[in-house]
Order: sequence, then structure tokens, then C-alpha cells
Amino acid sequence: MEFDWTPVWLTLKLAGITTFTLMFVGTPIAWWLARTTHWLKQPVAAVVALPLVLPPTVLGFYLLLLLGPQGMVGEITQALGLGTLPFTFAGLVVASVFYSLPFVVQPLQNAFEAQGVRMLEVAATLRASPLDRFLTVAVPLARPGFMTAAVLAFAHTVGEFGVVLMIGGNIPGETKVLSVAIYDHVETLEYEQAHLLAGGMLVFSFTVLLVLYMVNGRLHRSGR
Amino acid sequence: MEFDWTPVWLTLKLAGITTFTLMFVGTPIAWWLARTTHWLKQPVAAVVALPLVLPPTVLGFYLLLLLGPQGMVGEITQALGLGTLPFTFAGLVVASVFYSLPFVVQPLQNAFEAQGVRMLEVAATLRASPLDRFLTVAVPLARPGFMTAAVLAFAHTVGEFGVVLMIGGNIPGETKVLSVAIYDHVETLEYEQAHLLAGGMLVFSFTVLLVLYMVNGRLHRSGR
Amino acid sequence: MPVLEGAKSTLEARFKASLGAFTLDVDLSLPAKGVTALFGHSGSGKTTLLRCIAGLHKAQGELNVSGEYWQHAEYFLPVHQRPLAYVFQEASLFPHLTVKRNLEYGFKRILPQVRQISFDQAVQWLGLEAMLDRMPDKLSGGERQRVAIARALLTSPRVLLMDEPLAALDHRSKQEILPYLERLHEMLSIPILYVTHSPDEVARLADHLVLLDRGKVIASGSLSETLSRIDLPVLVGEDAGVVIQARVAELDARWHLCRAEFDGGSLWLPGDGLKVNDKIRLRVLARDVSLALDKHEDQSMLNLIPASVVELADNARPGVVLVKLKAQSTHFLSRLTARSVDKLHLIPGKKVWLQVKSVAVLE
Amino acid sequence: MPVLEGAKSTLEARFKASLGAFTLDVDLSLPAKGVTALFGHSGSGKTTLLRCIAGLHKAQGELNVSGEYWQHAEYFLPVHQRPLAYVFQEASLFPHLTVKRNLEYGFKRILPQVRQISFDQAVQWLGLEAMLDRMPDKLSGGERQRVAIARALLTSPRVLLMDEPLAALDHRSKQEILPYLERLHEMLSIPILYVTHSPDEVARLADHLVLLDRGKVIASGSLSETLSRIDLPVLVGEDAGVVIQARVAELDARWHLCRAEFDGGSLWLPGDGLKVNDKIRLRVLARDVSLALDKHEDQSMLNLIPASVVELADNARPGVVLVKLKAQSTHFLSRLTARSVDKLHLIPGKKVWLQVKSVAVLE
Amino acid sequence: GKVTVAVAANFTGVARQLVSLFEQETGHRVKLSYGSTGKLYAQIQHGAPYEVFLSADVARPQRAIKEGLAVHGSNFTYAKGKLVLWSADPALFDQQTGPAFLATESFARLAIANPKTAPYGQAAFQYLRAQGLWQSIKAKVVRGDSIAQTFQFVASGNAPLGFVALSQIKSWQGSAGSLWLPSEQQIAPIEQQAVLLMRGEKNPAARAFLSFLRSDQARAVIQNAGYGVVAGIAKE
Ligand SMILES: Nc1ncnc2c1ncn2[C@@H]1O[C@H](COP(=O)(O)OP(=O)(O)OP(=O)(O)O)[C@@H](O)[C@H]1O
Ligand SMILES: Nc1ncnc2c1ncn2[C@@H]1O[C@H](COP(=O)(O)OP(=O)(O)OP(=O)(O)O)[C@@H](O)[C@H]1O
Ligand SMILES: [Mg+2]
Ligand SMILES: [Mg+2]
Repeated sequence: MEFDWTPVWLTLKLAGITTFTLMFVGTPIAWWLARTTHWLKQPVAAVVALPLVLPPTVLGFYLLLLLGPQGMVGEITQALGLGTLPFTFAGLVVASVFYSLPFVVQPLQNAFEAQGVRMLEVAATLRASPLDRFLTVAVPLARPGFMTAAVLAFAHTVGEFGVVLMIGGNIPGETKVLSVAIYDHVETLEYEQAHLLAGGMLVFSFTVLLVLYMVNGRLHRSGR
Repeated sequence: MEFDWTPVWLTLKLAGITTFTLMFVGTPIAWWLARTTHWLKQPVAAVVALPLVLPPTVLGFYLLLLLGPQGMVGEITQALGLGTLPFTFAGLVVASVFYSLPFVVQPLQNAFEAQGVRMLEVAATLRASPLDRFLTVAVPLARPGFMTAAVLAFAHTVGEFGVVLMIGGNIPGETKVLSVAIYDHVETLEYEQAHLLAGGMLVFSFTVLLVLYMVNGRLHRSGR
Repeated sequence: MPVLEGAKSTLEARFKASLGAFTLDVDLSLPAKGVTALFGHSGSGKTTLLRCIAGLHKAQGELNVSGEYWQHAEYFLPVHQRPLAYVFQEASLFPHLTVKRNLEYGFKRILPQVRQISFDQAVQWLGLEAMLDRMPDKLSGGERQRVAIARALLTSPRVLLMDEPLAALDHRSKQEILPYLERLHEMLSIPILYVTHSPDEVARLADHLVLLDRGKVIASGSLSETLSRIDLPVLVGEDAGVVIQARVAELDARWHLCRAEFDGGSLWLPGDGLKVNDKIRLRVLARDVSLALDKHEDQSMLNLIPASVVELADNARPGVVLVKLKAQSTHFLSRLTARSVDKLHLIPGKKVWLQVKSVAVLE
Repeated sequence: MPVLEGAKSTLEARFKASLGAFTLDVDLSLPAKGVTALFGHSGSGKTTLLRCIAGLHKAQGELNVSGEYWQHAEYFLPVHQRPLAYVFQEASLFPHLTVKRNLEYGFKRILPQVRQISFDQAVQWLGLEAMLDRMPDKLSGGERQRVAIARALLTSPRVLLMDEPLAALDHRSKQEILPYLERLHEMLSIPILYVTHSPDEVARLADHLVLLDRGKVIASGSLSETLSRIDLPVLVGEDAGVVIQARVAELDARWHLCRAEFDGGSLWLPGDGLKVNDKIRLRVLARDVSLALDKHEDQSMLNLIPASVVELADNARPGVVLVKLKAQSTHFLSRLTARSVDKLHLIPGKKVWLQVKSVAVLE
Repeated sequence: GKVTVAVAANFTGVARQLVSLFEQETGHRVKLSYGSTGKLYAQIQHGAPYEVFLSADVARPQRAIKEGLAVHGSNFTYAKGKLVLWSADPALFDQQTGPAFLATESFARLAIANPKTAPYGQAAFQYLRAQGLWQSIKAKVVRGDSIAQTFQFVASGNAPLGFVALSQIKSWQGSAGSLWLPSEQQIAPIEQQAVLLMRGEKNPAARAFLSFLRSDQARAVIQNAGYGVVAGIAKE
């Protein structure tokens, strides 16, 4: 039997794009949470953590309602001529981003809070505008937090399943990711194939994580 | 129709016990990872992050194999006269602990790494043994990390689903937790009840998180 | 508003700020050029004042620099738009950047046409050539501080704020950096606000002195004037003394001495590295000045100057008296025991000989 | 092995440690009682030495404290089992505990029967009554340091290590803490190792002096002996001088003076708070001593002591000479210009009058 | 006595009704566990405490017997699931025009259950293939993890139409929409078999529940819920 690589590529693509997107979405939120003294701080922090509390399938169900043709978001995307998101790769990305947001925001918030304000003040006296000092000082100093955030987001997206199944519609080559493929094998008692895919996925993930940690450790030692 | 509170209590019990257990399991691992220079450091860190990568149902499947009567761990528990873990509450706890471990280890490791060694050295010169200074210095100083770890672990256990369904078997009063109950309602098209449970769960979780964050914020301000 | 004499006032600051139980309430005018030392006990508000000027702390008040408002009732220029530089008290190098990139950080962010100092120039002034590629954690404390100063200068500031730049350093490191600061002072025609606890640095660097106490300005004026006031324990105890402007009049190569002339007399002092007509600053501590009714030549003290008593003040410690004297227009302080004052019948107007044991050349 | 005279040696340390390019290589014996000042430039290895003694850095070598090995070839007593206390250079209070609980931290961890000092005693000594319930971040720098010292004492250590405990403080805070340290020194019969950059603290507190340079011990001995060596620029420049043991012989209530007798003469000095027969320590700086061939009474200097020249040394600076003198068994240093030396024809053995402008009482 | 019953998720609603009737009638207590057939089977293989297994297909009860997990000869068809083509939009087709509308392929998506894992999906797949539609329609097909999820795809409007179970339409409270109910010749019903697991072999309550499932009373409830039943089963 020839091995079907499509779900593997799809999974890596989804996890990659999701992680990338999450960095852009999560960083400003984490930054705001770390710096603000606004009364909305704690409520917003709680809302960000909420996707964690709903079971993925249930979350997927609500996303399906929300993004579908009668849903609030769905009506907007249709009005914009984008069609609806469920059953598309873009839909998967949106759902994954939403689902993994807390894993990105929490470590980044901790990292930003831990770094204090001194270095930012220094940068301000050296003529760096708020955005400038955020990018050139706050972000580089929060590197361990970004590392943790990226690992959690990537791994979680790879292993994500309920949401993907619900929003994705299991379309081969478009939304049938690795986790769904393994699940299918388990459901149909094709344990051999399931073992193979799961084992490969573990070995691959382990290797990626290991390399990531080692590179980070090296940089960390030499960089500070 | 009378509202069935059993899944709610069961969920809180499971999430509570799991979070509590995770603190004891995750703290030493995070500590070791933060302090060691052993070559096993990066591999162990990667292994800890692995449960994230497998889809919950698949992870549940393998745990089922491992903990079941023919599994390696299952044989041990049987030999010890404990029976097997799957389909018991204890089994759910074991599975949840395993599944949520990375969410506890990562923030704690970051917190321990950020605090440096000075305060531990001070404690050592004040006659505190290694365990003593760990408990009286390192742990209190890592409070924001513990906070994040507890929130992620608790929320994730509440929302956990695939693993629970696989290992727990959806047995009312024993392993049928809230997430499974909502899933049941969605599956049987009882959307009203599903909305009710999911809404209640969200409101409850939001309240818990909010209170937690606010108490923590207060302590944080006055405590340092 | 107390205006410092001898210089057109260019930095006018009026602030009211509250930090917990502490209140800063100042109204200051500082001269256009030269070093103003900010002096005061721990907790008197020195750092807070610098932070208000930099815009790092939003206080109520007004700030006007050479005619431009940086802050008034309704207006607040953001920190990064203020053409100032701030050398912080603690290490403040970016830990993730090399020395070179630390230096470039501010330099790259100002327009090339306003740059008054080139990159290489700053590197050379502060002797940083050998360490450009190192990370800050591989530098010694003194080197780190020099980098911070160079980085500040490279932004070509119109106001320079320095918060105890040398406090964390040992004697030798201080001696390494002080000459750079003195050079700075000569070369840049901008106001420098310099916070320090060290009387030595005050005497050596400052032209003007501002005394803060519990958030209020209690004195402000030129260094020589403020230092010779005997009512103000500006530089208390062992450090009371005066600073004198003088000119090298004569060199004695054999004994490595030089004679420095000032209005009222001249002093012999170690003269290595000085040239005739150099303008120098001398610091004469009150404890180094004894008084005699006659001129005694058969002793080791070379410097005997005729003067008259101006004023006497009981010092903080009983049994000790601070005497202010005048040799022509130059003031001196002398610290004596009350018994000596009595023995020599010192009263205002009395003619005496100053016996100066020791003089420090400041620049 | 250089053994410090005048005290049974009780702490013997022999260490070899490498830190990057730096190597510490010391072989030291310290006396059973009193303060040993560790002096040396930034980066000379002072902190590293303390860390080796505390066991915070695992160096090769041996450490023996009053006959007990804490470390030798095969044995290493863990830090928390060493009965020592360490006052760190930077703030080191536990930020999550109140002052009271900070103080109790070490106190609770030693056996009640080995406690030599009660909780209340330590609180009272260091004046901490009012701040027991505050968190460390609500304390001033001086207060924080006092808490750290009290916390260290409450472990009733058999060795006390202090790493620049006063470096971060301003003059006034230092003056607040120094008396406590002096009291400590009198009350505890244990060796204290005290790192400092301040000549003032050395003179005031130390009985013994160890000089470190680039990881090696270059001198080690009693304070008076080490200070009067003119070959060693121990306390360089302005701070060269001697420390003299003396006894209060007479009080002059009218002028708030006292006469302190030592072997070789007596000195008048401000005498507030002293009683007859008090044993005191006097610090006489070389810069405060001038020489005369005759005794001149018509001047403000009260202290004229007959002495003879022992030795002359060119100081680091050209034109300046350091003269070692002897009044009976007591040594003095005087710093003169070369010209004065020539004018007065000073040679070893010559009789002169010391004119002492200023004397500091150290305790 | 007590009995633990594992039920294929699609039968959950009916099973609940049956259990309350059964409990009233016999005084036994029943614990129901729901899940997909595949998941339940994996659990049974690994020591799940189930005594009775109501599968959504025929294959797995038979396999359970073969693997010694279930009592030989205890399997029987308790319900026949009927596949229907449904859309939430009432204007698309009716009982007559259903197959024709499907053949026009004038829709964006068609939802079916995953043919690999769900018998309803398998049935839909076979119908489409038999009609020669599969190759052209394949790209428009979205697969639900279960028949329940498939229904959600359609009910939420994300898929304009799909093959769902008749039982779902019966319990659906929303708009009736467009419905085509194929005859048994067009699409064979999906037989769902029950089996007595080894754990329940000695449990009279388990056997009682299985007998109850075959009673007329139970069959009426099952039929009412939109399933077919096997004629004359009760006389066995
Ligand atoms: N964030 C704050 N909250 C409350 N009080 C503060 C805060 N920051 C400073 N203070 C108080 O304000 C006063 C002035 O502080 P500031 O740092 O300006 O003193 P300083 O003169 O720079 O002292 P030092 O010489 O110790 O640096 C101090 O009494 C301090 O306790
Ligand atoms: N972790 C380290 N790695 C490499 N070199 C180090 C390390 N720690 C200290 N050093 C070097 O060891 C030398 C001695 O350091 P140490 O801290 O003992 O000096 P010190 O005498 O206490 O100086 P200071 O007066 O500045 O506190 C310094 O040159 C320093 O650069
Ligand atoms: Mg300050
Ligand atoms: Mg040090």
C-alpha cells in the first residue's frame, strides 16, 4: 500500500500557518494584558482563557453555527464576498487560532510581565517610539516566552482534532489532517495503520521539539 | 425536566483532583528542567511536550492499550490487586494528568528559570536544606507561573474530551463529565440542553477565572 | 524662581508630583551650559526629578528648554521626541545587543543632520574600540558604564541627565571615567544634570549645585558660592571646603611643583602635566586649612597665605568651629577646634596666615 | 603560609578556582576574632573568595574553621550545614516575606541551644522595631541592609562574611549602619570577613587587612602594620595614613575636647561622648600630618608631637614623598612635597615636630 | 439488578426512552454509555465494563463473537436505520424530485457521514457510486465524523443538503425542509445489531434488557423514532 502523504503536509501547513498567525494575534493581546491597568484587564484575560474550557467538538459546533451561512460571522464573510469559512482550509486556520489562543497569550503575558519597564524606558530616552521599542526591545527580551508559546501552539494544532473534524468536514487534501486520519484508522479498527501514523508523528514531533529546544538553549547561552 | 447536576460535580472533581495532582507531578519536572545542565534535559523537555501532539482520542486509545488488562501498566496494576484503570474515575485522573502535563511544566519551567539562583543561595546560607529552600523560596517566587499552570491545567481538564471519552467510557456518575454530557446532547440533537450546559459552563468558568485573576492581581500588587 | 547667576537660564522646570507619601515640588532654572550637580540624601527626590524632566514620570507642571515647551498645562511631549539623553543609575545596556548595536540604537534613530558627534568619535573618547563586538554581560562594571555614556552622547542630546553614573564603581573605575566626563563638560555646550552622593564628584565636575531635601529645593547656585556658605552643611563633615578658579603661573620642574595664582595669592601644588597659563580648579578642604598668627617658614607646609576672618559658625559637632576667611576676593573655609579659636582670639576682621596643607587639582 | 600575628589562627583557607579567564589562588590564615578587611580592585576575586568559603562556589582546596574541616580533598560540607552567615552585596531580602519573617528565616532553622542572640536583641541592636511588618520593597536602602545584617546575625554564625554591605548606600545611611557593625565586632567573638572599597570603612572597622590582586593575596597582616608600610600603596592617595590605639587620659569639658594618650605622646581631639580611660582608635591620615623643625604654638593646630624620621619613599606621584616617622613605638605617616623634604633636610633619624591637623576617632 | 449498556451514538435518544420503559417494567437499573461504534468496540476489546452492546452495524457484534468477547448466537438486529436525503431549505426538492435534484449537482456541498467509520456514510457512498455520481460529486462531499455531525452540517446550513438518518428528522424540531426518503430498493436500510457481551453473560438483567428490546412495546418505540424493525423478531 502506498503511503498517503497528503494529511501529513496538510497538518504541517495548518500548524505552521496557525502558529504564525497566532504570534501576530496573541502578541498584542498579551502585551496589552501585561501592561494595562485598565479595569477590563482581568475580564479580557478570563475571556482569552475560555476556549480552553469548552470541549473541542462543542467549540467546533458553536464555531460552525457562528461561521455558517446563518451565523453572525458567516453573514459578514458572505457580504464581503468571501463565502463561508467552514469546510475550507481558511476556516480550519480561523478555528485553530481561536482554539489555541490561550496557549500563546499566557506564556507571552508572563514573559512581558517579567521583563519590567526599565529597558523600555531606556529605549524611549534613545528616541524609540512605542512601536519601535516594542519590536526592538520587548519582543527580543521575551524570547523564552515566544518559544514556549510557539511550541504549545504548534503542538496543540497538530494534535487538535475535535474542532478540525467539525469545521473541516474531513475533505481529503483540503481539511483531512493527520489527526483525523489516525482517528479514522482507530474507528475502523485498522490498528496497524494507526500505530504507523501515530508512531511517525511522535518521532517527527519529538525530533522537531528536540532541535527547537537545543537551538534555543544554545542561543540562550550565547545571547545573554 | 430536572437538571442533572452529576456531570457538573464530576467535572469539578476531576478538574480539581487533576490540577492538584499535576502540581505535584509537574513541579519537580519543571524544577529539574529549569536547573539541570544534564544532556537529557532537552530530550526530556521534548517528551513532556509530546502528549500535546497526539489527538486526544488517539492518545486515549494508546492509554487504553497501555492501562488495559493486556497493557504494560495494566498488568502491573492488576498484579498489585488494583484492577485496571480504564473506565474508572482514577483512570480518568491518570489520563488527564498525562494529557495536561505540558501545560503545567512549561509555565513553571519558565518561572523557575526567570528567578535565577541568588535567592536560593541566600536561603542556603541561612541553613535551609535543598528541599527546604525549594519549598520556602523557589515555589513562592514562582507564583505567577503556578497561577498560569493551574489555570491552563484546570481549564484544559474541564474542556478535555477525547481522552476522557476513550478512557472513561461515558459512564454516568462515574466518568460522564460535563464535556461528554454536552457532546451527548449535541449528538442527539438536543441543542437546547447543549446550549444550556455550555452556556452555564462558560459563565461559571468565566467567573472562576475572573475571581482567580483578580485575587492574584491584588496579592501580586501588595505582596511584592 | 531662583535663577542661577552667571549663565542664561535655559532649562526651566516647575513640577508637582506625588509618589505614595512622597511629594516632589520644585521650581528650578538651570543654566545653558555646564554641569549642575543634584545633591541630596537618599529619598530626597533626585531620581524623581530627572524622571519628570525626561518625561518618564508624568508630573503636573511645566518644562521649558531653551524657549521650547516640552510640557505645560495641556501639552506633553512624549519621551522619545525629547532631544535628551539619560544615563541611568543601574546598568541599562540592552542585554540582547552587542556593544556596537547598543551604541547604534540611539544613533540610528536621530536624523543625520542633527548628529553632532560621529560614531567613531564617541567610541574613541570613551575607549571602547576593543569591546564593540562583546555582549554587555562580558564587560566589567566600569566598561558597561562607559558604553552607557557613549550611547547617550551619540543621540546628540540638548539636555543630558545622569543619575549617579559612577555609584556602583570602585575607586579605580571612577578614576577611569571621570576624565571622560570632564571632557564632555568642556566639549558640549548643553546643560548636564548630574546626580551624585560623592562630594568628590561634585567638586570635580559641577559648576552649579542644586540641593534637594524631601522633595524641595533648599539651595541652588554656582558651586563656589554654594560651597562657601557656612550655614548650609552642603558637603558635610570631612568634605566641607571650597573650590577656587586659578591659573598656572610658574612651574618648578625640579620638585614637580607648580604655583597657581588666584585673586588673593598663590598656592604651590603638585604640578605634573600642567602648563603655564592653564586654567585650573583647586579644591581646598576646610580640614586642610590651619591658621597661624605668624608666618612660620621652618615647616613642611609650603602654602602660607595672608587672609582675614569673615565669619565663624559652630559646626554640627560641639567643640568644632567652621571659619570663613577671605584673601582678597577669594573665600576659604577652615575647620578648627573651639579651643584654637579661643587661643588665637579669632573674631571677624582678624588678620591671620592660612597654612594650607593640601590642595587638589580638579581639572 | 602567612599567619596574621596577634591572634590564634582559626580560619585556614586554601583555594584554587577558575572562572573563565580568571583564576583565584589563595592560601590564607585568618585570626579567631575581629574584622579582616578584604581589599582589592574590582575583579580581583574578593567575591569569589567569599563564595568559596561559603561553599557557594565549589573550588578545589581546603577549608578549616577552628580545627574542623569544612572542605578538603574528598569532603565538601554543603552550604546549609556550614555555621556561617553571608551578607550579600546586593539586596538579598526575600521579597515575598515580611521583615519579621525574613529575620525568622534563618533563626528558626538553627537549634535553640546554639542561639547566641535573641530575636528581640537583634531587632533592637539594628533598630528594626518599627518595620517588622513591612515588606522589603517598602524599605529604604539603608533599612534593607540593616535587616540583612540582623538576619545574618540571628543564625549565630561561627564565621561572618560581608560583601560590601554598605556600597550601595549614601553617606548618611552608611553613618547609620557603621555603629552597628562596630558593636558587632566588639560583641561577637568570631572572625568577620569584610569586603569593601572604602578606605574609611577599612580604617574604622578592620583589625586585619588582606590585599587581593588578580586572584592572589599580595599582603596580609594587622591593620596598623599593613597601613604603615610605605612600600605598599594599600590605601592610596588621599587615604594613606595610620591607625593608632590610644586611651582617653583627660577631658576638657569647656572645649569639648579630650586628650588621648598613646605610646609616644598624646593628641587633642573632639571628645564628645567619651569617658576617661576609654580605649579608642585614632586614624591619622598622612595628608593631615605636616612637619616642623620647631614647636610653633601661635597657630590653630593643637597637636604637636616630637618624633624622628624613619624612612622616606617616593610616592606614586612625582614631587610627593611619603615619610614614615616614629614617636616612641608609634608610627606615623606624613605626605609632603619633595621640595619641603629638601627644605627641611629630612633624612632618616632627623628629629622633627609632627603638626597634626586632624584626627578621627574610630570607635 | 443492574446492567451497563453501550449504545451507538445515533441510537441514544431512543435508547433513553426504552430504558425508562424497561426500568418501570422490570425494576432493573440501566446505565447507558454512548459513543461511536468504533470507539465502543475498541473499549470492549480493552476491558470496558459493558454487558450489552447495541452496535450501529452488523460487523462488529459478529466480530465480538468471533473474538470471544460476546456470547455466541446472542446477536440480533434490533433496528434498521433509514438513510434520507435532507435539506433545511424546503424549496429544493421533495419525495419525487429528490434523486433528480441530486443528479443535477446544482449545489455547493453534500454532507455524508464518513464512509470509513460510519455505516450511514457507507450506505450513502454506495448509493452515489451505484448512480454513477461519485466521481463527479466527490469534490463537493463533506464528511461528518458521525451521522450526528453530518446532520449538524446540514441543519446549520453549512452544507445545503446531505444524507442523514430518518430518526434524526423525526426528532428534529426545526424546519421540515426538503426530504427524500428512498425506498428499501433504492437504498438498503442499515441493520443495527445488539449482542450480549461476555461480562453480561451471567447477568439476568442483561438478558432481560435484550428480550425487552425485542418486545412489541420496544419495537413500537423504535419504529416511532424512524427506524425499521425486523418482522417477527419477537417470536424468536
Ligand atoms: N513608586 C513609588 N511609590 C511610592 N513611593 C516612591 C516610589 N518611587 C519612589 N518613591 C519614594 O519617593 C522618594 C524619592 O525617591 P527618589 O528615587 O526620587 O529618591 P532619590 O533622591 O533618587 O534617592 P536615592 O539617592 O536613594 O536614589 C523616596 O522617599 C521613595 O521612597
Ligand atoms: N561566572 C563567571 N564567569 C567568568 N568569569 C567570572 C565569573 N564570575 C566572575 N568572573 C570574573 O572573575 C573575576 C573576579 O570576580 P569577583 O566577583 O570575585 O571580583 P570582586 O573582587 O568581587 O570584584 P568587585 O569589587 O567588582 O565586586 C572578575 O574578573 C570577573 O570578571
Ligand atoms: Mg535615585
Ligand atoms: Mg564583588
